[in-house]
Amino acid sequence: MATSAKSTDISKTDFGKSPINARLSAEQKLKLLTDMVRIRCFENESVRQYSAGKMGGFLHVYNGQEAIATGCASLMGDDDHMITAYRNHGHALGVGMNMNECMAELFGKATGCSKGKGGSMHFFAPDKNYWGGHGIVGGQTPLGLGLAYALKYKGVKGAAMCFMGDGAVNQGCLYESLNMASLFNLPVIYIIENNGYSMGTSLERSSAFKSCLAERAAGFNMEWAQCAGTDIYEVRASVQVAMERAHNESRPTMLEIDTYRYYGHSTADAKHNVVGGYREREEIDFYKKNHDPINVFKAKLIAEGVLTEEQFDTLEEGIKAEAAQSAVFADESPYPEVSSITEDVYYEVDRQTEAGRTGKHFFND
Amino acid sequence: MATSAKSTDISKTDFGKSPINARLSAEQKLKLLTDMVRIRCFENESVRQYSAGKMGGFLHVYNGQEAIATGCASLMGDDDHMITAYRNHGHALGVGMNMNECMAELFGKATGCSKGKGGSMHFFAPDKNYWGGHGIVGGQTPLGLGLAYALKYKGVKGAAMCFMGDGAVNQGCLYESLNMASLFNLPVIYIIENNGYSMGTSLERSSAFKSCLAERAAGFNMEWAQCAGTDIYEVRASVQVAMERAHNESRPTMLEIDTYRYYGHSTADAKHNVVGGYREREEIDFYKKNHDPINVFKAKLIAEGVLTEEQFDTLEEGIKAEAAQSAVFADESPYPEVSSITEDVYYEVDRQTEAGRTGKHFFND
Amino acid sequence: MALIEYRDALNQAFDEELARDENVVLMGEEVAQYDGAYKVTKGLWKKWGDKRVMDTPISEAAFIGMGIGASMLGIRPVMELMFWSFATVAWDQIINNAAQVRYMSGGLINCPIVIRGPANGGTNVGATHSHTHENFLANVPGLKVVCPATAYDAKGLMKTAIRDNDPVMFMENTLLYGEKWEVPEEEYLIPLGKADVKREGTDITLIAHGRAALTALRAAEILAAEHNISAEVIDLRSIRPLDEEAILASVRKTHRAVLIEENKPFCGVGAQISSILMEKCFDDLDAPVLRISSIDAPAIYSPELERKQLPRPLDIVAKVLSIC
Amino acid sequence: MALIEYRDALNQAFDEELARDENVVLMGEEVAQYDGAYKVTKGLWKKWGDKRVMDTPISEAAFIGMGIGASMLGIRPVMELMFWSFATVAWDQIINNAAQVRYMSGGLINCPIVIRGPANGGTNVGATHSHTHENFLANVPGLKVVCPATAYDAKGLMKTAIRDNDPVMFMENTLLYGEKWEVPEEEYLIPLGKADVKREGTDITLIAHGRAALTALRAAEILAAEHNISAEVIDLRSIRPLDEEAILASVRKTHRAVLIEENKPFCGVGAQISSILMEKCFDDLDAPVLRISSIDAPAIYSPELERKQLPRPLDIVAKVLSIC
Ligand SMILES: Cc1ncc(C[n+]2csc(CCOP(=O)(O)OP(=O)(O)O)c2C)c(N)n1
Ligand SMILES: Cc1ncc(C[n+]2csc(CCOP(=O)(O)OP(=O)(O)O)c2C)c(N)n1
Ligand SMILES: [Mg+2]
Ligand SMILES: [Mg+2]
Repeated sequence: MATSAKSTDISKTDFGKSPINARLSAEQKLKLLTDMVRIRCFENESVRQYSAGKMGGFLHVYNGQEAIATGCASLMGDDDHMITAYRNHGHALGVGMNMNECMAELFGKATGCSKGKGGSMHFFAPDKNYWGGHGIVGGQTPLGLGLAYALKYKGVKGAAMCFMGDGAVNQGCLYESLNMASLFNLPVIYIIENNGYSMGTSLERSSAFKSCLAERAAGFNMEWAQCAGTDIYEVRASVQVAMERAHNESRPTMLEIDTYRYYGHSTADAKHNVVGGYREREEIDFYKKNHDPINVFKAKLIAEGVLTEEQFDTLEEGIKAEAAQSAVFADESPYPEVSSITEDVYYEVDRQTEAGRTGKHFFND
Repeated sequence: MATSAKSTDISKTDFGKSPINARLSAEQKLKLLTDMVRIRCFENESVRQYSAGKMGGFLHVYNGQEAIATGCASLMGDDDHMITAYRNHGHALGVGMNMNECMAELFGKATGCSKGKGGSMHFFAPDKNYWGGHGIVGGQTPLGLGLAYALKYKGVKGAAMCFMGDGAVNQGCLYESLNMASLFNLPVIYIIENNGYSMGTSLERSSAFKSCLAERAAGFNMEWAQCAGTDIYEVRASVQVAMERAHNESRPTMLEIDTYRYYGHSTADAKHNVVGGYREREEIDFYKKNHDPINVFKAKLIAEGVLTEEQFDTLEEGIKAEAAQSAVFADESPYPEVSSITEDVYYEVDRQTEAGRTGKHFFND
Repeated sequence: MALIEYRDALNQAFDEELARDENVVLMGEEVAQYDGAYKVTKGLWKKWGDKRVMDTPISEAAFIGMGIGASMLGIRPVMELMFWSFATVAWDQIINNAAQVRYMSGGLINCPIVIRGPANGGTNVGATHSHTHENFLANVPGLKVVCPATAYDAKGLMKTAIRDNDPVMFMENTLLYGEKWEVPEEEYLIPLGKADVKREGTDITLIAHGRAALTALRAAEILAAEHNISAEVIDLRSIRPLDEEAILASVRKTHRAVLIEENKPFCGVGAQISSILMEKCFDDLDAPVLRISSIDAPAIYSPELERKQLPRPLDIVAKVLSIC
Repeated sequence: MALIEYRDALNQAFDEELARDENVVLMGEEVAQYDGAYKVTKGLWKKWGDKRVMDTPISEAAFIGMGIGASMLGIRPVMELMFWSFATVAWDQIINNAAQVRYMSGGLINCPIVIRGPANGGTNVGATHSHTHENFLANVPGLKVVCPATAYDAKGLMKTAIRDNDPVMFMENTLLYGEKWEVPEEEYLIPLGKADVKREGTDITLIAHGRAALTALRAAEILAAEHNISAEVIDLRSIRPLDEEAILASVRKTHRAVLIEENKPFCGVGAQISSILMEKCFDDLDAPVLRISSIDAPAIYSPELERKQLPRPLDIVAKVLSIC
């Protein structure tokens, strides 16, 4: 991939002037920055803890993509919902989940958001309109459609944002979903977080497309757009268009947001930054230097007079401490009981309703 | 559906002048007509036999769509292949399967092309480059890709034509296949036989699209086109473009051919031509009157001086007799032996190879 | 009691539940305007309209997934698969989303969905259209699986399934849709996890589900009339949860059992029941528990042969005689 | 004999078969340039190039289907599923195309494909990534299912699977990829359908497959050392075809059996073996055949607990002691 030709290039447009951004208070702007930094620090801490052997399975971190989850979450009203794939820590923190429950989940502890049952790929917070966290590539795209369907069915003015990666666009159920979204006028927003790679495969090696992936939606008579994911103002302005379309016209949108991941696909990916790997170190450095969503927004806020370097340092220190503290919390939390293995399988059994007490539900003996 | 606005309207272009048609001998033209009539008569005979209780399961007939299978089959060279869905009798006869083996298959007889194991939806003739006959909607689309892949792998200059209905375009694996076809430069031709309905659902109620269904391929950077399926000259001219693209550039095409089915979805469909059903009788009559591929081509050949009414009648009589005779053949053929139920499951068992004789393959006792 | 068709019993269940709960919605291919491919939803679109009874494109993965997503937000979708065979294209949504989302979220999310449709061979529609997935689906913790054999059971179980807060896989049978049974006028529910002793007996227990339960009943009649053998017939009705108590009680009484199903044999439901009897009735058994399932090959099309591929009453009689 | 990793044994099998037959091709996500997510195909793209070793998009349904279609024309594709768990999105292609096309065509079409990848829990990747489908797939006539437990078996069975003219579902295990076993330098093949008596014994038969066979071996050691019980360990290796003779011969000798698998219990492989023993060894058994499988719930993430969800040597020992 040419490191210069991508639409992540800082845009000429000043999206800070878009109505949705222009009306932000200084406090709200700082909240956006804070949220991005919280994601960054949480992920850094989780990588540290992973290396220390504190968790199992996979760890897919969000570093570099923070403007997307944060920008999208910041637009959510009471009836707007979110669902995403396994690279989901940013979205979880974005909607307001706390670091303790997230870190504890990574540790597989009973205090985790999913009681240690889901792990890194499966954070959920239905009370915050956040529906996970899904490990099967593309598998969440029909679920997002279902959220939108339910909103419309109930007659509320809401939208369902459904995220996926650039590799996920090659799962067929996405196209079935696009057709139904368009045909049934459902208020779903499909957001492709295009970070240029699905594991070790570059966009060009996995997908055939015209101008971009989102344009595939055009064939389903659906509105689509592409924007850059560096500047959170741009993310918010672009997503807001889709939000209004969902709220006011109950029509779907497909939006592609160009971004970049600094780490490997997961902590197991040793080929992402080595000679002979699938991308050059210079490419990573280029993005960190020119497209870091936190640096870019920080600079904007300093230019806007909303923030000083010193304030930022203080802010960051506090968040680092919060992240470190979440690891302590996770470490000190208990593991789930062995008996919990067969809990949360059936609603009726968990509640010991009549239905839950009738017949045999488990078959180990 | 408006009965006048469809692209099945007889075209202004005279496709008889297209090089691929202009070079046809009188004999070859009569062969095209004969092949269409053979399909029509075979289907009429099979409906009759179905009503007489001679077969089980479903029967999906091809009446009204004959120009497509016939036109496509007529373009096939030694290295071109064909695969389709369950409405497959036309394609089977088109590639040269005989009526006896087809009718016997409908009767579930041992002399059927699939030994009575496949039934109406599953005709096959690998020796004629014909790969069926598939009952799961859309399930054949990755197989078609695989045929094209194999042709390219072997380095032969061939194409794989893969047919589907207008309802099948909403199965996700099609889009996965489009992406791979385009990405890997595979010589596959996806042909949508758009007869306006999937069972009782009109095109408009099942699909969201821009100008047509085939345009969805554009998003995968694939060439696409739409044409009418009334005039076999037009079908041949349109498919030939895709054939050449496959042969010369190893590039895929998606082609939508508008057509119409006269009968119901299957013989069990009682709602296709009744008041309160899903389409008006007038609509069916309109197509029969104005778009019948046999009548249209017959008229062309008469106008071209290649055929007379009398010759046509003789031709048709002969074919009707052939069809009637195939029913006699089928009727008189034996059922498969009960022991055959467990044959044709495993290659190695059937051949009693070392592998086929090692371990237990069947578990009834 | 009225004598009504299996399909109409289901239709009544839908109608009553649509009336009872505004969150119930029926979806699937041809279920609305076409009244259903097998007319199971006849008249419901006319009565309840587009919002409650909805046609979908031929996109099983996406519409089943849509139903699952909607159920997470409190809708109670009753999704038709025109054939359960077509679940193969929606397999991921069923196995990974419907079955696992409650668990992976530590119990935060429920999935009160019913997925239903016919699941049977015997109609000469070929191998791809004749799958019986109940053993596969009941293997998956998180799913419930129901296979009613009569109109009465179909209605009572369907109403319970719709009210259940877990995902219920409901397997009907095209060969039974047109058969009639007595069904009460007044409302009733049948719990999931309760087998039905469809015939009492003392010499041997025949255990079956779905249409095979009716085949077993016919075999029991022959056994009584011609062989003086009193067979008890247990219709499991629900595969998961399973009424293990009923199975054990009967076999502890008769000391013999034959297990009948229309599934393929390898790892079929009969295998599971046999292994339960092995473990829990070892000392009660006077003879080995035997199994009958469909002949172990893809479903053959040929009508003449497919009839023989599925278990027939005389196949059961022969097995019973071999151990009685 | 060289001591090599399970993954390298597979790698050798691919390399040798790529050399032997120009129609063999490896495909899947990240198998080529990335050397495979688990490095099973390491170096093969470099050696054999784009044509023989090919990366695919994340489109399991279409690429498995493409492999099936290609196999119909004589290509011999060896398709990697990065996890067998992802077969759920390709289920229709496997069940309806690979398994049925030979039958529905009356034997005109063959499908010499191998579908392979890891199929196991125990790596803390959660419920959606820990499926073991061998019981589902072996239920389907037309498919063959293989689950090797050692590097030696993996190599010998893979070479045979690639040469087999039927579709073979080949299930590996991420927990074993890095384990080492002795593997001969010279070429060898292991037939499908032959179990391996991995330890001889006289008091009880432990029957298992995949990684559970190794767990059974460890249990057998404990039983010998601490309880003076001589356990015979049968590793099925191939689930379909199944080496029924080996099972029966052993149980007729020991008169007792415990069946171990990492699958979920309901209709698992153990259920099938138990029902076979019920039917064919009823009079040989001195105690009920017992089963152990993973704890009947979706795979839990928590590393601490998942370790306990899968069968452990002491679980087997306890079961054995209950009947010995
Ligand atoms: C159906 C399925 N196939 C394969 C995988 C393995 N896998 C997990 S993530 C991934 C790459 C996805 O890339 P992308 O969609 O671009 O998301 P990103 O990781 O860049 O956020 C793959 C192949 C899976 N989880 N599910
Ligand atoms: C996956 C799947 N879903 C549903 C069906 C049932 N079904 C068979 S044909 C059909 C309609 C297909 O219509 P279309 O693709 O337009 O083809 P046509 O019948 O018009 O030739 C349906 C819903 C099926 N066979 N497979
Ligand atoms: Mg990506
Ligand atoms: Mg159609």
